[in-house]
Amino acid sequence: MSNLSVNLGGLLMKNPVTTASGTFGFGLEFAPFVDLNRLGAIVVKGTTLAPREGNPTPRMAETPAGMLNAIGLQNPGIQGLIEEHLPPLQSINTPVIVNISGNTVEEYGQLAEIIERTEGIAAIEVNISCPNVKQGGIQFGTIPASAAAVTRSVRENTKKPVIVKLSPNVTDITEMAKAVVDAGADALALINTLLGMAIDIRTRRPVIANVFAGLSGPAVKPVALRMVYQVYKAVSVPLLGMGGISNADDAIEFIMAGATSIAVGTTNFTNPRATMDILEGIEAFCLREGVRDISEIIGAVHR
Amino acid sequence: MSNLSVNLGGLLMKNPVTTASGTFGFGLEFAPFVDLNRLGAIVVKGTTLAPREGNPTPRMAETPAGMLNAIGLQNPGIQGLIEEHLPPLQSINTPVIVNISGNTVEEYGQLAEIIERTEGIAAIEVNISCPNVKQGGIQFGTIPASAAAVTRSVRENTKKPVIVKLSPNVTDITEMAKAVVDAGADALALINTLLGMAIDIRTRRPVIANVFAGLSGPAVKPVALRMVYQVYKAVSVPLLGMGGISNADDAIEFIMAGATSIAVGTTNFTNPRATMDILEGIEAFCLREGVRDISEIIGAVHR
Amino acid sequence: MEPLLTKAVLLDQEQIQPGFFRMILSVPEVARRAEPGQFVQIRVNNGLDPLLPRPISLHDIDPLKGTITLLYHSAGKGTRILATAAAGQELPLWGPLGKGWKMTEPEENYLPVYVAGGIGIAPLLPLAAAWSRREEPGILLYGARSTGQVMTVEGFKDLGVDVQVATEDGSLGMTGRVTDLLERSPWGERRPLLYVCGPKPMLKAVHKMAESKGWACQISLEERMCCGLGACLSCVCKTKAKAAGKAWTHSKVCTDGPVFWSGEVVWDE
Amino acid sequence: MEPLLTKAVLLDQEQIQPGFFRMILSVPEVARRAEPGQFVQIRVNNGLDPLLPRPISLHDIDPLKGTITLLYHSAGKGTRILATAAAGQELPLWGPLGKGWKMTEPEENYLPVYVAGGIGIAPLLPLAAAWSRREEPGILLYGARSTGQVMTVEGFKDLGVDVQVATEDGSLGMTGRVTDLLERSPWGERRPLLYVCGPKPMLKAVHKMAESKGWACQISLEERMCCGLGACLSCVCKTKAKAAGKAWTHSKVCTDGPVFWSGEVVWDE
Ligand SMILES: Cc1cc2nc3c(=O)[nH]c(=O)nc-3n(C[C@H](O)[C@H](O)[C@H](O)COP(=O)(O)OP(=O)(O)OC[C@H]3O[C@@H](n4cnc5c(N)ncnc54)[C@H](O)[C@@H]3O)c2cc1C
Ligand SMILES: Cc1cc2nc3c(=O)[nH]c(=O)nc-3n(C[C@H](O)[C@H](O)[C@H](O)COP(=O)(O)OP(=O)(O)OC[C@H]3O[C@@H](n4cnc5c(N)ncnc54)[C@H](O)[C@@H]3O)c2cc1C
Ligand SMILES: Cc1cc2nc3c(=O)[nH]c(=O)nc-3n(C[C@H](O)[C@H](O)[C@H](O)COP(=O)(O)O)c2cc1C
Ligand SMILES: Cc1cc2nc3c(=O)[nH]c(=O)nc-3n(C[C@H](O)[C@H](O)[C@H](O)COP(=O)(O)O)c2cc1C
Ligand code: FES
Ligand code: FES
Repeated sequence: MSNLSVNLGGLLMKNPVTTASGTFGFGLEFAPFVDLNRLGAIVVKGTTLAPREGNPTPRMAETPAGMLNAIGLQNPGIQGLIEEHLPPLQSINTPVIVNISGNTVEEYGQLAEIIERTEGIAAIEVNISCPNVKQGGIQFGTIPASAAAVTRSVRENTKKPVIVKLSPNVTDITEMAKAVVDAGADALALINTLLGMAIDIRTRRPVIANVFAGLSGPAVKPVALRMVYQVYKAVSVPLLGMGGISNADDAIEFIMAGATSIAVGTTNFTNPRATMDILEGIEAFCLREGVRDISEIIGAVHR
Repeated sequence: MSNLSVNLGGLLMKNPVTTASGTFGFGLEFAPFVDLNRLGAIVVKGTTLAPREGNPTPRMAETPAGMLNAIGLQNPGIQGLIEEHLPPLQSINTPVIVNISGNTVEEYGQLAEIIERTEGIAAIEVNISCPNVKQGGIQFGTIPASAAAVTRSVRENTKKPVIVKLSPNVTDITEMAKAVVDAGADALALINTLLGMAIDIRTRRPVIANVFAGLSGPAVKPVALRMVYQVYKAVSVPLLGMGGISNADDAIEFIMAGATSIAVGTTNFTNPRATMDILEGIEAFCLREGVRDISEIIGAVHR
Repeated sequence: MEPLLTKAVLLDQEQIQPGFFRMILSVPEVARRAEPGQFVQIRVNNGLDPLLPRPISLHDIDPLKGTITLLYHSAGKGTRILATAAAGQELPLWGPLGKGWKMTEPEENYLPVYVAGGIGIAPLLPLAAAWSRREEPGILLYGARSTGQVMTVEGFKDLGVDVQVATEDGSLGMTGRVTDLLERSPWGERRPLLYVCGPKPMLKAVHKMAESKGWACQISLEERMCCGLGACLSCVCKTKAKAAGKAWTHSKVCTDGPVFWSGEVVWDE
Repeated sequence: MEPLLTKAVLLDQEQIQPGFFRMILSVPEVARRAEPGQFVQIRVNNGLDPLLPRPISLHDIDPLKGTITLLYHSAGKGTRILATAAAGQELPLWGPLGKGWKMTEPEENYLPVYVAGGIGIAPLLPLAAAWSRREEPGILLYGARSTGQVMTVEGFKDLGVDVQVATEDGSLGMTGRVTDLLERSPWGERRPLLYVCGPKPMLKAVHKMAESKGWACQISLEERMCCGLGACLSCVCKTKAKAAGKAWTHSKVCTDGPVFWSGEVVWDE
């Protein structure tokens, strides 16, 4: 058996396979299909300081080889997460990564501070694809200085690994990557969803109540892979790659492009066992190709 | 029969259906399947000052509901176009739009100047998704000032309608749109391809010889539609919408989002008669929904 | 019981009305776990087009034969492909999912009244089967636009259910809507327990009537779904909030429902 | 002749070797227009997955019956789906496409020598049929890895072709490659005209031999294709440039080829 363990910016994972925030609930929802102990890590639903009800419905629409979602960060708040959802995960031998979102730079810091003193959370994934309330709603994730400010605010409040999750809706993803690495990110996750929309031609209204929504799924894979490739060249922290991964071959493409770990998102909805299938597929690939340690193929396409 | 004629920034089209540059050759290639006289306009393959051989192969890869291409602007040059490919189109009662690309701002101007004195070319589509040789290869289409400079250079050399084609690989498409409209664009075309890539895990090399390639096809439709919607709100010139249109319903979504005309690209490869099917589908929709003039539904979702 | 991810084998499929299909699937483990009002997430093929599964209710559950039956309207892209599936074909699915209809205690002495609109009939048949096993087959009030949208009435009759139909165009039964059937309170002196499934406007209208008349009422809701497992939060509906100072909260149709007591449901506007 | 966009009806499909399928399609207008060496762009279903058509050569053309036959390797996503198509199914396609094999004038007195590698046999059968109608059936030199990749040899024999096979593992015919068969110049005193189709390394090797020995030679090339119509420029190959001062230019495999005279072809490296 090949060694699949990886170090994602200080977070030790027994294998590179994790889940994309928002597509795997709080983990237990998938327990009927997935052996949670075998996952490299579990990334839970995006969490905010206060509980949120999220957007009105419809929140979801199917698109060619993809889907649009505008859940609007419905979540029980960080206290709800810690009280309700964290305890059952403690019996599982897999690190839990909490994905956080804030309305202001300060909120990110407060969230990090709460997580720092909470046992059972191994790392923080910082979702910067959120509107900055103080800057008229422009996303933190589209302005290097804002993204860096968020990262610093988190960094100053925690010693746990900080993984900053980049938005793909930018001209130059490497500029964003460099800004948040300089601000203290231990690892980068990419990509979040592409901004999209759909129209119901019968009603002449947007399909999604929120008008705009995030595009994910196999459709976006070529864009995500390109960004992982570019960011791998631009920075030296490890990357958590995601965006349209639907099978082991896709996952290996991301690893070869430079991802240390990979996350499965939308594919959990088309095959709830996908994380296990992908893990087994990576194992089979390594065996077949004589890869003794997964590190041999991380970034292989650059060599 | 409803009135489908539209005015795309001074270019009169008998209906909104045209072809995406690079996917329809020089028109005649599709004559076995398409009545070229019934098209609203024909946009021909991207043209440069000098002939170009383009990129090495593989230039193409299939992706989920999409494709990657890196043709590299292979074309016979503007003189080759005018001498070989334009004459046979003169017998067809459909305006021809020439899509131009340059290595420098000056080249765009020279191309416009040549086209200005060439009969049989109705309008210019300016492809700004090209590397700016003088600025280290950064695309004109990702910097508002560069895009505006290209637009001005074309505008100063022609009185024909100037349609500037925007790149989707930007943080804020409306900023680009405003810059080129201020610089004199009569209409905007969007979107060009999203930057993507693919990896062959067997060889551990990029699938496309050029490494990066442009993603097109149904996969990108939600992103394209969102950008048309945003740009419609931001500027007042008419829009030529494209990106993943595969049937009449898709085309109508773009029209409702704000497109005055629409272009069919990748779908020409899955159904060479797609332009006709889409035109007929739009006609049927208008009849069914009591739309007497297509203008009634342009931008309908904003009302 | 925990849902199962598996491949069902299509045993038989037939078009029972124009555009409406009934398929029988062999999927023993799911059939054994399922309860009336639950649903499955079924994929119409193994590819990426369409990407997502379709939620379809269980129309018949046969734990002994190991089969489930689906009754569905072939309306859009996915269900049109499903309608072309041939016997022997494997269809990936997971289920049973959600919280189904609640049967009350016999002492409560409710008379089950199934209130269906169009394809909303689908999840009510296994419920009627369960009630008739208790020797209380109940009444079906079935509204549809036209006779072409009325189906599987025989199945209910076979169970001993009193079937009353209304069509908007009068092509079958009474001319009118299901609410017109309800107006007559055809249960006489008995206490009705309404089990309602159908299009949203009909659900709202029945809910309103039930509230004003004080009838017990359960409603099966529909929302667009991805996971069916309570993970993605696509499928929420508004329900009464327990916390003070809040009018409503978002519940998940897939795991908190699809069936809710009418008192829980909060409609928009 | 102009290509046609249509739907072919699958009459019959069979697996003739593990992973290799032969399908007969009813598509009269295409069959009437087609010539040996041409191909069709065939879609394996009506959906978006996979998106693009697959280019497949014509393996048999029967203008009277209105049928074409395709022989293909089910290797990837699209061809695997194609292999599941059942009789009666409609498959969208356009064709015939490209410039096929060139028959020379009888006065030139060439002996046709078909040089095939693996599935490269596919487009050579209708060519042999055309030559045998001229009472010059020719010779087939057929190389494959193993006997499992040798197929339709009977079809050539029925036409009177002299069939010689080499397999790399020696499981059929001579042990070796097709170039080993060529080394023997089995055409005696006749002037050979080589018609070559197979994997790229084999094409290069045969091309080199033909050049050094002065044999006439046509080569059928493959490239990834979108349109098959000369419009997208995906499918280019390097060919000798006519303009002075240029070593090569890009030609389109789909419309300038797929068959080229060996003298036109420029290989990379
Ligand atoms: C719990 C539940 C049980 C259901 N049971 C049945 C049943 O027994 N029989 C039946 O005919 N229908 C049932 N439906 C509705 C059925 O799921 C939709 O009609 C179906 O998903 C539409 O798919 P399509 O391919 O025809 O449409 P498309 O237009 O191709 O669908 C596109 C997307 O929208 C979603 N969608 C479209 N319409 C609906 C809808 N009304 N509800 C939920 N999602 C929708 C699809 O799932 C898909 O993701 C049920 C829905 C739910 C939520
Ligand atoms: C003119 C021409 C004639 C051909 N005739 C035959 C034939 O008679 N029999 C036969 O078995 N094969 C033939 N091929 C090769 C055949 O087109 C490919 O094997 C097939 O497209 C692969 O599709 P897939 O779904 O199996 O693979 P996938 O891996 O799913 O293909 C992905 C993409 O790559 C393209 N692609 C992959 N391999 C090739 C290839 N070798 N050549 C061109 N495109 C490729 C596909 O068309 C598709 O766009 C021919 C190719 C050309 C260009
Ligand atoms: C339904 C849904 C909900 C999501 N919620 C979140 C979230 O709360 N926080 C976050 O950072 N990303 C969220 N995402 C984005 C995913 O984590 C992931 O970045 C994206 O979907 C791309 O991966 P995929 O194509 O594999 O789905 C969500 C995606 C989906 C589809
Ligand atoms: C093979 C190919 C070649 C293209 N060549 C050009 C080009 O020369 N100039 C240009 O402006 N756009 C070019 N494009 C982009 C298309 O015109 C169009 O903007 C894009 O493909 C999105 O539309 P679609 O999804 O309908 O294909 C090309 C696209 C493809 C697929
Ligand atoms: S469908 Fe995913 S939470 Fe209900
Ligand atoms: S396949 Fe499009 S030019 Fe050859």
